[in-house]
Amino acid sequence: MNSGDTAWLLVSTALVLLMTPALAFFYGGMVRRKNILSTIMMSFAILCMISVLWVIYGYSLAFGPDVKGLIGDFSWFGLIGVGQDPSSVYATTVPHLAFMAFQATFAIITVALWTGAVVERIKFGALLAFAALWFTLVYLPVCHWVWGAGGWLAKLGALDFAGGTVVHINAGISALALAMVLGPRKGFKEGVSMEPNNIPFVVLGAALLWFGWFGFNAGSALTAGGLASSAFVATNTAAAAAGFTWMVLGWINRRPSVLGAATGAVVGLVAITPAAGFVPVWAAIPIGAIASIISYYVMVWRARSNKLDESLDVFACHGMGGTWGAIATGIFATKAVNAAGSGLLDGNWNQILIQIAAIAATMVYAFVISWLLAQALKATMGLRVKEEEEAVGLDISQHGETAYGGIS
Amino acid sequence: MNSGDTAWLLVSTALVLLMTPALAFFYGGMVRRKNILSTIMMSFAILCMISVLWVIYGYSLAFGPDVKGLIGDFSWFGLIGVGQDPSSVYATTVPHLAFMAFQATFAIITVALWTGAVVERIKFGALLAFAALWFTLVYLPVCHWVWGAGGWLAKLGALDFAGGTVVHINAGISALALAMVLGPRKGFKEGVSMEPNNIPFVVLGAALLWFGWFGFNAGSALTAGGLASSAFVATNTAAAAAGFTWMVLGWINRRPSVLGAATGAVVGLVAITPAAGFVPVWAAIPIGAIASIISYYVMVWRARSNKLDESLDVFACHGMGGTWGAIATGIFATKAVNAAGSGLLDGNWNQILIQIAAIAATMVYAFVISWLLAQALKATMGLRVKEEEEAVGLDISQHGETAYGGIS
Amino acid sequence: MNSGDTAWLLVSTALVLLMTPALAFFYGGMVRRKNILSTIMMSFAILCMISVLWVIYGYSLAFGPDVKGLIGDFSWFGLIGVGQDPSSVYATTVPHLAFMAFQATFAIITVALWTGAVVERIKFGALLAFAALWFTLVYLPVCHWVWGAGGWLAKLGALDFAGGTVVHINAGISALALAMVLGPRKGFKEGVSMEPNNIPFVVLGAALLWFGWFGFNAGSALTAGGLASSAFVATNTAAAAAGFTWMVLGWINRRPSVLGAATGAVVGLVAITPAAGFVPVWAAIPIGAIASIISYYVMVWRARSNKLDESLDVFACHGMGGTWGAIATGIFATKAVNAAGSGLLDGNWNQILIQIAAIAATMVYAFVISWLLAQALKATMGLRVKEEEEAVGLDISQHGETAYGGIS
Amino acid sequence: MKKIEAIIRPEKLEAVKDALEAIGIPGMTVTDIKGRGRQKGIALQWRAGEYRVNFLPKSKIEIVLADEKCQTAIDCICRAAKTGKEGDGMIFVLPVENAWRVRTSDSGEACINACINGSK
Amino acid sequence: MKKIEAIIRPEKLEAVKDALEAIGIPGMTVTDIKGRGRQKGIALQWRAGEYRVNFLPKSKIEIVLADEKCQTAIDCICRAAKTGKEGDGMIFVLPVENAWRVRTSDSGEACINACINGSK
Amino acid sequence: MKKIEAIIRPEKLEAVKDALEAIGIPGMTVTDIKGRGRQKGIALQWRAGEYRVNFLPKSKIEIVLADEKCQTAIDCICRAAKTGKEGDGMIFVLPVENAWRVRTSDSGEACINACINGSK
Ligand SMILES: Nc1ncnc2c1ncn2[C@@H]1O[C@H](COP(=O)(O)OP(=O)(O)O)[C@@H](O)[C@H]1O
Ligand SMILES: Nc1ncnc2c1ncn2[C@@H]1O[C@H](COP(=O)(O)OP(=O)(O)O)[C@@H](O)[C@H]1O
Ligand SMILES: Nc1ncnc2c1ncn2[C@@H]1O[C@H](COP(=O)(O)OP(=O)(O)O)[C@@H](O)[C@H]1O
Repeated sequence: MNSGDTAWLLVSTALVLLMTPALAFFYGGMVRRKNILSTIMMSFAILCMISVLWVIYGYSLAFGPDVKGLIGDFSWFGLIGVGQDPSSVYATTVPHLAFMAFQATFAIITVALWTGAVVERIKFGALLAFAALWFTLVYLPVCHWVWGAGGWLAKLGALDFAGGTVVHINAGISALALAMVLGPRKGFKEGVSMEPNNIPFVVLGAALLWFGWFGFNAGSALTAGGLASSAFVATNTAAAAAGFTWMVLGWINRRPSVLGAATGAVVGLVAITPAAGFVPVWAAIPIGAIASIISYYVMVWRARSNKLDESLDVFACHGMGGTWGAIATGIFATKAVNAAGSGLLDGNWNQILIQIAAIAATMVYAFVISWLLAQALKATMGLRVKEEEEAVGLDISQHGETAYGGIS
Repeated sequence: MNSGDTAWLLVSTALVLLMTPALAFFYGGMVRRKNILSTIMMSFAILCMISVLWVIYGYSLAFGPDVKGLIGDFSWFGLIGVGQDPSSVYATTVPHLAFMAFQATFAIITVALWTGAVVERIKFGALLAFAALWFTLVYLPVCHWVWGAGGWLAKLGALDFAGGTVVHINAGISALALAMVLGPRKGFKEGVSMEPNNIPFVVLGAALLWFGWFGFNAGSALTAGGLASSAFVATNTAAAAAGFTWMVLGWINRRPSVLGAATGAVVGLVAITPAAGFVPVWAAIPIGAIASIISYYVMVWRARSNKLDESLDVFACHGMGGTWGAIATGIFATKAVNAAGSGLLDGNWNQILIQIAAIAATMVYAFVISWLLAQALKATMGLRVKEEEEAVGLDISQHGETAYGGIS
Repeated sequence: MNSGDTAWLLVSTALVLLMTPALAFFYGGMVRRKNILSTIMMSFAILCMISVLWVIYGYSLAFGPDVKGLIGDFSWFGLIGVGQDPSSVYATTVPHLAFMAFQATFAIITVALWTGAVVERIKFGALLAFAALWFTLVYLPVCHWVWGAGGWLAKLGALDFAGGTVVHINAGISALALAMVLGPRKGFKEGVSMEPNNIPFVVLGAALLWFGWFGFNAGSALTAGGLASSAFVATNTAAAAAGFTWMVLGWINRRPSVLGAATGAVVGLVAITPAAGFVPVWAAIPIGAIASIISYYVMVWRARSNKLDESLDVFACHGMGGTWGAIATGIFATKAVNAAGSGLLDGNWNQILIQIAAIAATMVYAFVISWLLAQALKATMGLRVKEEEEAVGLDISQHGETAYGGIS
Repeated sequence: MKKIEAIIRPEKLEAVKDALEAIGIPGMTVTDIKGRGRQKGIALQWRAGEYRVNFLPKSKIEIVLADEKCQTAIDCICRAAKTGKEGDGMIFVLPVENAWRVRTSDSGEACINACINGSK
Repeated sequence: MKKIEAIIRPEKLEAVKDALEAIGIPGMTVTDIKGRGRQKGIALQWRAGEYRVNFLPKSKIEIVLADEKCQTAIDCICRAAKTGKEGDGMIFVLPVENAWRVRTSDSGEACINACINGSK
Repeated sequence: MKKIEAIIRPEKLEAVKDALEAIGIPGMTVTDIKGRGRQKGIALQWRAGEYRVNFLPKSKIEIVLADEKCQTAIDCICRAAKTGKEGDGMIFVLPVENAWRVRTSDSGEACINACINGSK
């Protein structure tokens, strides 16, 4: 056991955990004022719920002994056997519990990510039900496929350093499915202003996400050394390149907007996620910049639709950013950085095909299951709040609160 | 000296330090708008003041060579002899200065905790005077009893991993005494709305508290290894379980509120504090859940009183949460987790009695001294602002500022 | 390579990186509401831009092989040769990339610091142009002089632990030059209220700066051991002493203001920056307290001018705080803390003269080049927004956004 | 000229604006206000239990218009803002003596009409 | 019908509300405003030194009520809002031509009274 | 007595305040409002692309003053608030029946004048 590695992994875990409240502010600032608390609450409640479900059965299903490459078994139910000594399989220089905790934070934020698609209209109870089911039926299997010992995508050779498929594509495509079933907000594309209520909060969220993402990506090295440092630098560089690129895109079209720069930075962080520990640092510049270009235009295209109200563009940001990142990993990965993976840069064409296979498998699986789950909930408990409740705002109707109290 | 342990302890210290500003936002969001700055300022000024007092004489009295089990002496006044080499008594793998700094942050936040009881009406000068006196006469002795080498509660065998008695019970019970002497806010229970002015700030504070609490609890292992990892996981799990439980309690009664979930998470963190490094991870679920139930109903009960305006319920949250946590440590502690302590789970009934003794000693001592100090200040400099000042708000009357400036 | 040191340096890098968004809130809260986003955007866009420029050519020019003591060469352009192994010159126990990343965060925040002087009236395009030029022509050389292997100020024996000259004096004096060329805001000293729009954001920024500054100063030890611990404690103590002193100064004159306490804490952090790893812990108290007194009265003096609108007093806070800190390093440095430097305390009068030489060199160089750059941009692209744009606010005119949307 | 002051539910503002625009009344001023009436306030969630808020958020719409347009506008607002539950709001009509357009310094009814027509 | 517009200190709002309610006037609309008058503004603390704020926060209460209730209400507000120091505020009375209740489409004085009585 | 309600651009508020003060009218009440008129709203930047905002922020100034001062004040506001571009705003004049000063319980025109003179 190595105390430096353990220190780094514990810190990384705390950093990634902070990302879920950060996301709450990132999303919360972008909705209308009457829905800010409800938007924040989605992430906060998921943070609470998934933390508990993860230690009860989530870790076991995702990382426990493999069942046909598809899922873990229940051997580690309630963390039986997951203790202070290192695991023999995962992160062998740190306590098994530290690795378990690190992975918990990934599960939490992935579930919180897609809430951006359903803000301002989903029933809170339905949200929690969907979250618990989606976590169990979508997140845990996909996580096992890619990162679990024996997972079929891992065996295929798919490279995903910190969660391009498991986290971002998974959440992005599910967001799309859920938004399609849920339907658009009232007044969407009918002249009602969907004004972001607090852009400073969006920046605060983006800044804390950026900060936490060092744990996400550099922490995924699982040791405190050269690989973590390389992933760290790639992460920062991609975020910066993407933030700057998005700002320029906005400028070309009209103005360099703060909302755009913050969004761009997050998209860059998404795109570098699968690649961070595989690619040379300079590659982070094109990875970030291209991610912004792709997500920007996908967002413009999505916004043209009068029906698809994927409100905070989780698909454009995370789905597309993650897809580009996964492909870019296939392009820029090199053994010079990490012996575990080589891509086109090392002349290995094959890797790109494997990456595409992993993307496709994740997309199809996540979309189909999410769509079925959403339909099932719609048919049973119902997904949407009542029309008056939506009009009054979810803060009051779902939570009995208003964000800012008091005469003046 | 171990660089990994040192890295972890320095990071933990930074994390715990951040908790005091986090508390400023947690509390600041819950008061009326005219008092937000004054509430924030209480924590901020205490952070400044106690930081300095701690290095001058606080550390010496709390951790310096023991005097009859009651208090340290002045040998380490001005940190004489507290240097870059490890102490031979405390945290022997890290620089003595690092341990000293880590402990400083505990003193700071404990003093800031009880300010929640006196917001919106205390005179700023009186607050600082009380803080300095309370720190010296209550915090330092109790800290020495429990954590100082030779402290009588330590010798008795009381288990307090990261501050159930020293921090939470201590602050919670003192809050009660101080609120009783100070009296309720004007308009309390007379129909004046005590509207929380900024619930997003409450969540921001709770999130940063949660984040910082990893340093508080897992840092208290003082090394970066299995024990820290176990405490880390217990901390997160208890926070999550408690946040979720509180949300459900609110839901049963009316609505799942954001304010409730944030409060619950903090209560869970409080309860796991004394237990974090002694109990198995699964025990964090009942510890957190039961903490929320206890604090919730104590808060409901307190709120029925027309006279006891312990405004932000420091007693219900920290006093009761800490008490339950200290007892739970006696129940769930096991040598399987930490050789230093075993409780009912290991068949050791005795530990619960020791825990109760420590709780009782802390409660009685802290309550009596706080009550006397408050009375003394009331009689001399006066504790409350003038009636008009309270009506205008403490931001303007005490600090000459308003939180949000400008015509729109 | 040491994993504990690496963990600490990576964490420190993340902490320092967070300081730039923290600064965005610190500054953003102090301007009028119509300019909050534009103020935040300055820091955020600089964070993106400098992150990329640093990896492309900045690190090479600042730390690459020395050219006559004045600047690095282009050997490390695009980080060629800067890899996962430690450098043989800098921070030899951690990956070279980690040291590079740590230094990146210093460059970023230094460029962001002087934006406080030009808020509420500078054209966004001009700001970015000035930032890129200033980074290249001022920051990189001065950084090389003091910290680069072979830099002439380093060879002279100037002590600057974490950036008194490189960061604070450099930014502070440049702020002055830029503000002089740019001219005051419309309505300055003509009765228009320059009301801070959000003091809680100022406190949030100050708190996150304080938190991040542990990485800044204690991280500059480049190892996780006694020196880092000593610098850590000195940092916290100076911040606290300065925050408290400023609060008292305000109180003597009228009221203990929150804005004052937050400003004081930052000034204390500035002053301890060059000294943190050279001076004994107790010295942090006078260093912090005197820093507040100096900056306070310089600010009062500056505010008397009807023409010099150095809006957020970067010169008074960082320029003067840094100058005092650099001199204090010459006074209080002692080999008992760090073998690398001794000052008056060790009987070495000479060190103060060296410190003054370094201060003077930095001030003259930074002022002259900044002034010339500003004049050049003024003559070509123009520095200021149009008068109507300034009246409407930069949020709308430069970025097409308003901070808080929605009919409440 | 008259001034209509309508206190409505905030969530009905967009609907009222659209309804007025449809009948050729585009000019209006909106204020966030808090009100009490039949509806006395609501209970909001505190950490545990509830607290009462005495004033509820409403939107006030002010429209200055020619006498003859007044009744149409009132009917229009009533229709668009109604939910049938307590708290729907009130409409008041006040006399206005004169009006000026700052940009042109025009005054009188013409200046109000100009606005309405000009917007077509 | 008349409309009373009272500009008062924000910290007196609860007292005024209670006083009005006690004399049977529950309906009112409150706006956060900023004002200047005899009291010209205040100096607030800047980081070092002070800055002047030209407008002070006040609350505006608007009440529409029957002519005969008007004087009682004014006296009541004056009493409840007074501190005797500069900045206590002003009360203005404006004529109102008519009133409608959105929920019921009632109009006239009846609609105002209904509110007052209904609330008992 | 009359009440002037002027809707102006927020960035012109300081100028209007100074201009009014210069002609001896220091008392006023300011409200942050949102308005629509000729100027229909603006497009603001969304993450990619834009969204429309239907109401623009404006400032409403309310001044109660003696009949004879009214025209001077209106001219003064028009001058100070004008930019010549759409969205400059409107001024409305309403009749006021009476005024009270809370602090002194004075009423009538004297009470308004007192304010103006007292401020000299
Ligand atoms: N007499 C009044 N004077 C001024 N405003 C009033 C008066 N009565 C009601 N209002 C305003 O109208 C709003 C709605 O009134 P309320 O009586 O709740 O509506 P409803 O008649 O539909 O139940 C109140 O919140 C208040 O702002
Ligand atoms: N002539 C006026 N027109 C409109 N509002 C006024 C006028 N005079 C005063 N006010 C309002 O009344 C408030 C209190 O006025 P002020 O003169 O300060 O009170 P006092 O008479 O008690 O000193 C002001 O802040 C302003 O909002
Ligand atoms: N008929 C009206 N009733 C009430 N307020 C109005 C009316 N017309 C305009 N306004 C207010 O005046 C503001 C400026 O009006 P606008 O027509 O845009 O000005 P301009 O005539 O200079 O173009 C609007 O935002 C609105 O607040």
